[in-house]
Amino acid sequence: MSTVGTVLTVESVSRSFGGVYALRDVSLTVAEGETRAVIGPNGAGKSTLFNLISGHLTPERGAVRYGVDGDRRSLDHLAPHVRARLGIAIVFQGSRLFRGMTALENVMVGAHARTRHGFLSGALRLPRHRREEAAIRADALAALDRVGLAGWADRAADILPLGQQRALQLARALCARPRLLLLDEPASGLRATERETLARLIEDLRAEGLTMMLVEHDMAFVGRLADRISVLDLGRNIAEGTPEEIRGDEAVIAAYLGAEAAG
Amino acid sequence: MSEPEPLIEVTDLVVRYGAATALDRVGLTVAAGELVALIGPNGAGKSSLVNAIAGIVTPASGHARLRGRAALVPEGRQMFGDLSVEDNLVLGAWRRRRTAGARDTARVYEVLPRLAGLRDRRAGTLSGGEQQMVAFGRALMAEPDVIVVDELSLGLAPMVTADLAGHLREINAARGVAVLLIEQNARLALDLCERGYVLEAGRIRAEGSAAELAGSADVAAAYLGAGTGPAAGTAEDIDRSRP
Amino acid sequence: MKRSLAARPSAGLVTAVVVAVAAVLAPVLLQGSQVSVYVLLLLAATVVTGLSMLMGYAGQVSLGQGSFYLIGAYTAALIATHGMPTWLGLLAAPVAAAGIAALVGVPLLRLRGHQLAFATLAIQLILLSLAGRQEWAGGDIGLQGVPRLEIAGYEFAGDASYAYLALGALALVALITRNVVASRPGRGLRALATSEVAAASSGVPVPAYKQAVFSLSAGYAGLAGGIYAFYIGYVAPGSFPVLQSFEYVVMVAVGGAGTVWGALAGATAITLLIQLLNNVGTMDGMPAAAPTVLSYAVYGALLILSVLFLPRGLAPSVAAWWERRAARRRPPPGDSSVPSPHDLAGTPS
Amino acid sequence: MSAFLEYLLSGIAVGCGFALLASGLVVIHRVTQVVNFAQGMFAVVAGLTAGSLLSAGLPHGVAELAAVAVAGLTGLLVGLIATGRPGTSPLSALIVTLGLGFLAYAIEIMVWDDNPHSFAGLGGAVTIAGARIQRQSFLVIVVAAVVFALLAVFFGRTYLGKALSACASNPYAARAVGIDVTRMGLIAFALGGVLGGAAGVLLTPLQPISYNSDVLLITNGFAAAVLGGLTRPGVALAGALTLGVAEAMVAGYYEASYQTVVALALMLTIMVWRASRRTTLQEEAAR
Amino acid sequence: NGSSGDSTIKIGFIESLTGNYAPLGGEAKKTVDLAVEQVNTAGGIAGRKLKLITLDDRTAPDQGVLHFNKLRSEKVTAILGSTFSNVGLAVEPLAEREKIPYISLAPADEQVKPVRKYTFVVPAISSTYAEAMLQYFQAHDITRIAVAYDTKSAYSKAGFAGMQRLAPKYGVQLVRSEPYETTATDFSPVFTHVRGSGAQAMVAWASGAPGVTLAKQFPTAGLGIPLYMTASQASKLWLAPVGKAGEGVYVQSAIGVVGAYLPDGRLKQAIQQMSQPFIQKYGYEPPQFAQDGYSGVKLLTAAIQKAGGTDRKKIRDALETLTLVTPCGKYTYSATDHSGLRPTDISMNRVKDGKLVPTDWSRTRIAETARAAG
Ligand SMILES: Nc1ncnc2c1ncn2[C@@H]1O[C@H](COP(=O)(O)OP(=O)(O)OP(=O)(O)O)[C@@H](O)[C@H]1O
Ligand SMILES: Nc1ncnc2c1ncn2[C@@H]1O[C@H](COP(=O)(O)OP(=O)(O)OP(=O)(O)O)[C@@H](O)[C@H]1O
Ligand SMILES: [Mg+2]
Ligand SMILES: [Mg+2]
Repeated sequence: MSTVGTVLTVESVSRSFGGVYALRDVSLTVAEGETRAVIGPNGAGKSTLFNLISGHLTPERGAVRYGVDGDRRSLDHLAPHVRARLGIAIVFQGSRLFRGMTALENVMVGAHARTRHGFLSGALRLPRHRREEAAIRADALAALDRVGLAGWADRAADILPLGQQRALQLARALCARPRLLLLDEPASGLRATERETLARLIEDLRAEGLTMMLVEHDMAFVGRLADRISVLDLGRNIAEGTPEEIRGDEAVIAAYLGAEAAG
Repeated sequence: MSEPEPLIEVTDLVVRYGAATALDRVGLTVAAGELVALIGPNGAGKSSLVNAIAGIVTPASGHARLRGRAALVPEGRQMFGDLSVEDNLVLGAWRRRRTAGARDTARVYEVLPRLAGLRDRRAGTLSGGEQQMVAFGRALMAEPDVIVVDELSLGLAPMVTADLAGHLREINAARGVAVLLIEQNARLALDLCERGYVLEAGRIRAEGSAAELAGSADVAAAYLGAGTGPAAGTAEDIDRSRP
Repeated sequence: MKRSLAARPSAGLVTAVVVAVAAVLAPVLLQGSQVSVYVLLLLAATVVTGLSMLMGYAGQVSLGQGSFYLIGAYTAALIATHGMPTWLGLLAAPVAAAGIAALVGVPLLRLRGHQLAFATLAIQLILLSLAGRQEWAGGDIGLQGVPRLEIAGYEFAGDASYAYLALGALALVALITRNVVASRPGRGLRALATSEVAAASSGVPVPAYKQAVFSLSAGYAGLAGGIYAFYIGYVAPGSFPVLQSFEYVVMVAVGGAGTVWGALAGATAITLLIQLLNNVGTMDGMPAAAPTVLSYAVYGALLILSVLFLPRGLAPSVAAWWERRAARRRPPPGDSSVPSPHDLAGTPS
Repeated sequence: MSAFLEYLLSGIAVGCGFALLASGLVVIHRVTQVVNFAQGMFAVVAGLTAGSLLSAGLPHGVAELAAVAVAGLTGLLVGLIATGRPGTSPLSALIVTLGLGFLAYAIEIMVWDDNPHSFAGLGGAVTIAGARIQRQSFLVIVVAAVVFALLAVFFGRTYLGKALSACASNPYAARAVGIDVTRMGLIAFALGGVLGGAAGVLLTPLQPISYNSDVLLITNGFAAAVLGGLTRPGVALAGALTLGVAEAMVAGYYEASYQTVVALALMLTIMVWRASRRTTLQEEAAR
Repeated sequence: NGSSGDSTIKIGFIESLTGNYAPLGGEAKKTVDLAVEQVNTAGGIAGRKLKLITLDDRTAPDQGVLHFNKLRSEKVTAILGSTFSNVGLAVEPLAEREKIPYISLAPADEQVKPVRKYTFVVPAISSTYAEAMLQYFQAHDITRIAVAYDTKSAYSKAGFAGMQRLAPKYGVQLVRSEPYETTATDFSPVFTHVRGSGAQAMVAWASGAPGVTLAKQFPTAGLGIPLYMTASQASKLWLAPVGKAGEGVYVQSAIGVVGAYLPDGRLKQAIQQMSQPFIQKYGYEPPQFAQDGYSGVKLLTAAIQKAGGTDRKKIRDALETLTLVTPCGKYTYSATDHSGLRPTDISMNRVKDGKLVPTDWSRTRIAETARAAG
């Protein structure tokens, strides 16, 4: 793992819904190549944080900065698809699949951010467009294979079982070849074996140098994969540290892991 | 007849989606007061089975019979997105709407205190875990004889999962409510339940007491996660995180 | 037939060839006014192809597609009646329609679902009202005496020549649609139809794509409108009633949204049905109310039956039927149960 | 000043007419997700029936109530055909209601004819602070107020109302908690029929009704209802009043021939403005 | 050319039988059928029977064009055209090009201004109605009027334009003009404007629903001035729905609508020839639009007779030099005038007990017209 620089800086962002703060003054910095877990009780603001980074919500206060290779910029006012082009990919909590499309097509959409051909070359079926299509298809098949869905490529996405839907979202995100991957409860709904495979995949990605943020309620999963953990509670960042540090943190135990456990 | 009739009785159930067979001659029973786990890999057909029991999916052949009042915690939470949390809960009592006090939600807020503060919020805007709590609370509102849970811990913080598991055990003990539990964390499921079924590729592959299943090498390897892997149950993680 | 499966041409290809040959021969084989019906059918199919793309792929409903037909027709008619070359009118028709769509699309496409449907309807109502009071556009009387289309010295005079022109336009539009839909942007469109959030996070520029497909479909309607103006020779607000826009949506639904074939099938079925009813109702010996009663009753009943019993539309239903038939002829496949999944997503090893 | 009041009152009256037309649309959509294009037809059927019953000698009141009942039954029938077959999607059902509208044309022409009909309502005018308003329009305002108050209570407060709303919100979940979604849909259609019928018998004395008046009626109702996404009665009422008052003000202070254009443009502006304040995320969460 | 050598004479009839104009077109169809039947039972024209080919334009111009093409390929001798002006306007240039006589049942001025060789209009055009009304005002010392007109109806707009143009000639001042749209459902703002305008009369150009709505709301507005409406309202289509509110309203009509008040003579005879069988068959008086259809067939048959065959050019020439008494009045087309009726062929009536009763002034005037017809 190389920590050359920071990829993402969240600078004291706040966001409320109808007067209730989902995030309040949260700051964190994610280093390049790091796997950062974000944990906290239900409704703590984890998904909201991811939405602020991916651009589906805008912060009321504060800023999100993002940059690789020294090219740091504020993400404020950038639309989600622009952020996707900058290398931010996300696996949403719950399934947000493209119904009416096959699994393979779903994953191919993931490549949108890094491919270029538009309506005109599509309408004219230019050779370079067809070449690009072939390449996207190959990449998508590879991504499906990587998450273990190779046999499901031609199935309609919306009737996949829950576990496969999660995996499919991951494949879609991987097909974008992201530089920052946001994973919102990627293991939810997965059985033991599948969880293990997912964990190995994430370890592989980390070894490849991918920067990741991970929300998960499975503490063993988090403990195994995260370099550092940020803990949110009631919209505030109440702790940050290595898994070991977090396990011992009084505030975290009280808010999330369980007061009994601390007792 | 000494043996009371089971609350859920599934016999030779076949469910097809077009050409694909999701369930192939499945049999399963849940008797009054029983705690039964249903485990199996992703895509095995568990949700299809549950939907057939709830009458949402029509079987191609065989039966899924229900006796008494059943409540379902459906997969994927299934909120009434533009209704308030309170209304979502209240609608859980639809089947017993003629009973006095059917719409009293206080008990649910006791079990799920987080929801109390959210009662007037539109359910569609809740966080994932909060929605799962609503789905669970909605099933409780039915005061069922049998509660069918399709994924208990989905998106829930460990403490909440533990609470809900405890609550299931409690209503089972106190009021004899039967439970059919599908749970990603098989260890949790087998800890909680007395009996279990293993469903694979649309067929029942194994059934028996929880202890038997947990003891079986096959099952343990496949669903419980060998040793200390990430597959291990959440309950233990809490233990392990104890200083 | 003892040929192998691989050598057998696909059903789609066979249909395409048959339909293409029939379409090309039609103007020659049809007589008199049947050719006029054919021209109007082709124009409707051109509009519906665009609408089908908009509805079936991009998930956006327009109840005002007639607006762009109107804009195309008026553009062509205005250019032609002001002494400018007619081919310029034909060229400008789709451009003007697409351009105006792009313009109104900026605010309108923030709306979704029923609101968008209503907004497009409202645009047509506003447009009709405004067109009716512009003296330069002929007011409610409209523009009479649109000259015939002339391209490179060739005058489109007879019905057959317009039939080929309309056929050419439809072929072009169908080809563009097929290509766009199968391309990278087409995939983006289909994605945003079900989840704009996920599509945007995959890098699909959602607003721009919606604009593009909205304009493209408007351009199709504009092209058809341009041909209409030259063919009929007269445009007036009364030529573009709101009900016509509804009819386009009905054509999409009956034919099957989101397929080029569906658009063709829907436009054909509805146009022919209406003409047929029209003829039956005014036959000798029918009571005075017959045209009205008969055409409404049969039209309504067939609409209901077709939607209830072919909910996915004519084209997909026929295709599915064909496939089932073909499947029965083929040897049964080895295993029809669910594929056994593996790894992350499957049974334990 | 009294001119202003006059325009305002007439706008409110027209708006309340739109609101009544919108109410049935909202009820049906709120429960079944179906945009019922036969809604205008309910008004036409009731208006024509009431006219016939009145000329057959039935007293006012009885004739109108009977006509509303007929419309309610019509609604039930439309619901049965449009949603009775399992697996009919809301879009398919929409086209079916459109088809039923055409079928109804044929029946209406056979039963009545293709001419416009009307009957006398409450004659005369009332004067409020110097502004005149027709009695019948006043009645429309009162009925609309009562209907919307009842709808608000029904959907917001009663258990049945909530169960009905749940059906469209998430049919799967509704079935899971034991609600008979199909039956609820039929109830909604019958209620929609009654509301459409009420609009019909109230508006026919003010404007003539013929078999194809439904297009204009549904367009106005749709325009009003769509502001609240076809699901929220309160917003639909607001939309209807906005439309009506805008039309009256344009007619009053500018000229009547621009009233539709201006009112529609205003409606579009409001809709776009409201839409731009919602994020895509919220839109999808609400689904 | 013209009809082929067989013994029938083919006449095309394009009419709006469905769509917005269906109630009007439907009435016209009844009398067209009646007239054709009468011609045929009387032995046809020089032994040749008329064969009517009826086509429904669905109140849409393009359907009109489509049907024109069909009729052309059927080689019809002449075409009777739609009540819907836009269909007429779409078809007329084609009829001109193909040299097929087109007898229009639509009243739009634009059809005959400028004159087209093959197009002849049956109903009095809007500006003729306007002029007739202004003459009435002049005779009754009404000098200040308020005019409401439908901006979406070509008929209304042309009528209003005619009124505006001709008013000075008759010493009438338009103190208030109130444009509205076909979809209007509430006219109180219009009435409010008129109330303050000092007008002595209110004129409403309307066709269809707004004509009824306006008249129904007029009495409650309490303006205290009379309401004048045009011939679009001269039928049960307006009288029935407007009911009691119509009492006392002034309504113009073609002369045939008030045939009962005419002295005996050729005109009255012509009217009775149509109205008696019509009432027998349908049970009500033939309305305005019905008269036009009947007169159209009569004009055409007379022209064919005069031309001595089915040569289209000769028929056209015959029409231009024809003088014929029909229920609508006496037609005299000329090379410069393809609209055969005059203001004197129009009656100003008042509604009494649900019936149109000519005003005294009109009674004298139409009696004169009838006498002039012989
Ligand atoms: N659109 C919204 N409108 C109103 N409240 C919202 C909205 N989105 C989120 N919230 C609220 O903000 C808080 C934070 O939500 P968020 O989804 O970020 O939680 P989370 O940490 O991801 O929880 P979970 O673990 O349950 O997924 C919650 O209380 C939620 O109800
Ligand atoms: N509506 C449907 N149409 C077609 N196939 C379906 C449908 N629903 C489920 N299936 C298929 O049926 C099989 C069983 O799915 P089911 O959802 O019951 O599995 P599951 O055991 O609940 O999986 P998971 O653990 O992921 O929730 C899968 O192969 C799935 O693709
Ligand atoms: Mg979350
Ligand atoms: Mg499942």
